[in-house]
Amino acid sequence: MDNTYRSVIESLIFASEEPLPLSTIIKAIKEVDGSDIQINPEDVEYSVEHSNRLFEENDHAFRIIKIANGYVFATKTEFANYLGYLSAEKNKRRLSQAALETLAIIAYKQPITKPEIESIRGVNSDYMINTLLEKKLIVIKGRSESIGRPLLYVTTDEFLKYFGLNNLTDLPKPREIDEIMKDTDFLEQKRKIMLNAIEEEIEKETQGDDENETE
Amino acid sequence: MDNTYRSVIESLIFASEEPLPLSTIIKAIKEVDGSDIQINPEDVEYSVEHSNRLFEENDHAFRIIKIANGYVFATKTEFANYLGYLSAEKNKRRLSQAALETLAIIAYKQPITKPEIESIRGVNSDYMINTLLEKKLIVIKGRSESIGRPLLYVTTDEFLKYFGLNNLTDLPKPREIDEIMKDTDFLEQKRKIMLNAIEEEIEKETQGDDENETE
Amino acid sequence: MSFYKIQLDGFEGPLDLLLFFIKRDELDIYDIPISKITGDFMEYLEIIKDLDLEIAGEFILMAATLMQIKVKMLLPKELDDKGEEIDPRMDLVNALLEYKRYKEMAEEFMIFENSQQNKAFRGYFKSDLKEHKDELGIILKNITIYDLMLAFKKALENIPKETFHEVRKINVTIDQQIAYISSRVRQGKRLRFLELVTEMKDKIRIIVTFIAMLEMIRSGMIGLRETETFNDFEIFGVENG
Repeated sequence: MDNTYRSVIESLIFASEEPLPLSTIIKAIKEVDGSDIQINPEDVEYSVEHSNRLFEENDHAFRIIKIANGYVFATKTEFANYLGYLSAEKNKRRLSQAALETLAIIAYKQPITKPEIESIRGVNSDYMINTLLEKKLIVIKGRSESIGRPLLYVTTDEFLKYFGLNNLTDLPKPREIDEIMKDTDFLEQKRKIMLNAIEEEIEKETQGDDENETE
Repeated sequence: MDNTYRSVIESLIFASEEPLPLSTIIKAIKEVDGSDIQINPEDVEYSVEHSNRLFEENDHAFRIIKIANGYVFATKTEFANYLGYLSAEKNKRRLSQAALETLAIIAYKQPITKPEIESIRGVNSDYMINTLLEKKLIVIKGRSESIGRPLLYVTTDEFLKYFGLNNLTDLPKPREIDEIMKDTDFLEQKRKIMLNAIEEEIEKETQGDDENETE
Repeated sequence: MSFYKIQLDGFEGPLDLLLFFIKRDELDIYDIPISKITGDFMEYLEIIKDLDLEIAGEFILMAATLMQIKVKMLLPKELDDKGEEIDPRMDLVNALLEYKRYKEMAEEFMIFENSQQNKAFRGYFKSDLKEHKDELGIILKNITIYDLMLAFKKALENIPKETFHEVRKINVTIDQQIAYISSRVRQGKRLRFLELVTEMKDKIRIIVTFIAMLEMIRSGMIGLRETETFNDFEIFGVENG
């Protein structure tokens, strides 16, 4: 195998979203450069070793390793404590869809009680409300006058700050939501049909011209 | 700064899924080695340059590039056709002409309202705005003070990442109107240049194949 | 033929269509022959209007603008502060240039997009960072107002069916509006276009009425006369039309 494939193999392992099997590497290369390219498993193994030798010699932070399903790039373990700083950030999970939904209802319907939230969502929302309270995205503000005098929830300044809003009136209104999200796929399709018709017409016209010229 | 930090910096950038801001690199190092460690932005920049030089010298498949205000590892463009095999359909997703047009207006005029966008494009732009919001290339940021207080739109870091820009000042300058007036064929020329570039690339590829064979 | 195919690739809206005419006929953008371009434009409007009213609306608006400019070109020119004549085409020219400017930048963006899509980022990270599920570590990462809006919209859509959205269907057809205009014209009074449309509340009704009017002009049922007001014109019936 030509040595030029070393960097091709590196690029494939680097970009793959899954551990990359040796067989896939060979398939990818043959797909692009033709099936008569001479490249066998030993070539790939040798090439990976070569890359690793260069990484070692030049004190780079990573290696290619082979795990169960194939090759992956991995940072050397000696940097684990530096990477811990990144892990901490990464481990903070995204607000779940359920929490987001609860937050959205509170944002648009505030002040709102738990029974009201639950009547919209159709499910018990204790956990979600607690999560949002903990994250200081919502806060309790008094009690409703309705039976049982349930607690009222409103969003916080923290909430506004996160979404870059000056105040609650800056939130998009349901009317504006509908406007942006209306079934525009349909509209767009019609636009395309129309533009195609224009194109055809122009082509027809041009063809007409040509015919006239040859007459 | 001690040269040993070069591989630490590499490890941080290599392990980060998002472009890593210079400030986070310094924070992570000080977190582990103490805040009295002498390391400044120039040190990090120099270190990244040094790594890139080594990647170049040893024909590795990737470089550290600066986009969306951070550092990230990325493959060199020449491997695109091999990588296409790994994610065939992912590579083909491009923005439509209309989406690019709308995005360009938002990028240069931000913060901008929907009525302003529509007055420049001359067409309803709900669908395009929705598409761009969905792709997180733009985001709603407050409201304009003009009549009706329409929502304001701005571009995101995802936008920078999508186009490989480090920050908004990297955007090419739009031409002045009187300049456009002078050569109405500008667009045509642009298109030709682009087509030529693509053709050249194809030729290069074909030649590349030939060279490999003769080597 | 393929030449035109390329030209129209990614063609968008009435401004784009005008730019196309300007380019095709090598017109001077600062001295657009407004009669000719209006004629060309109206031809295409004919194709469009059968296809879709909502989209045609944008083109009709442009047609109205073009006709307005055409009329103004025939009248004594207005003067600006310095006493110089105002070219009625000026606003349109500026709009075209402004649009063209961003269309160019869209091309630049495409080049960036192209080169960026030829690069790949690292795909597999599980080999580096340990993941522990930390319930308290929830953050609002990468969540935008759009996601919030979407969540709210979905929540409302999924409410056990108690609320209803009122959907109002606007029943208006070109034929109806033709009949309506005919009846108004037959009443014999001077009928002005603005007067006709100001009583209409929905944009779509105005657009349909406008198309109906164009249709009637084409088939010779009515004619148009200029009025003292620049933006308006008078509709009159044509005998035996």
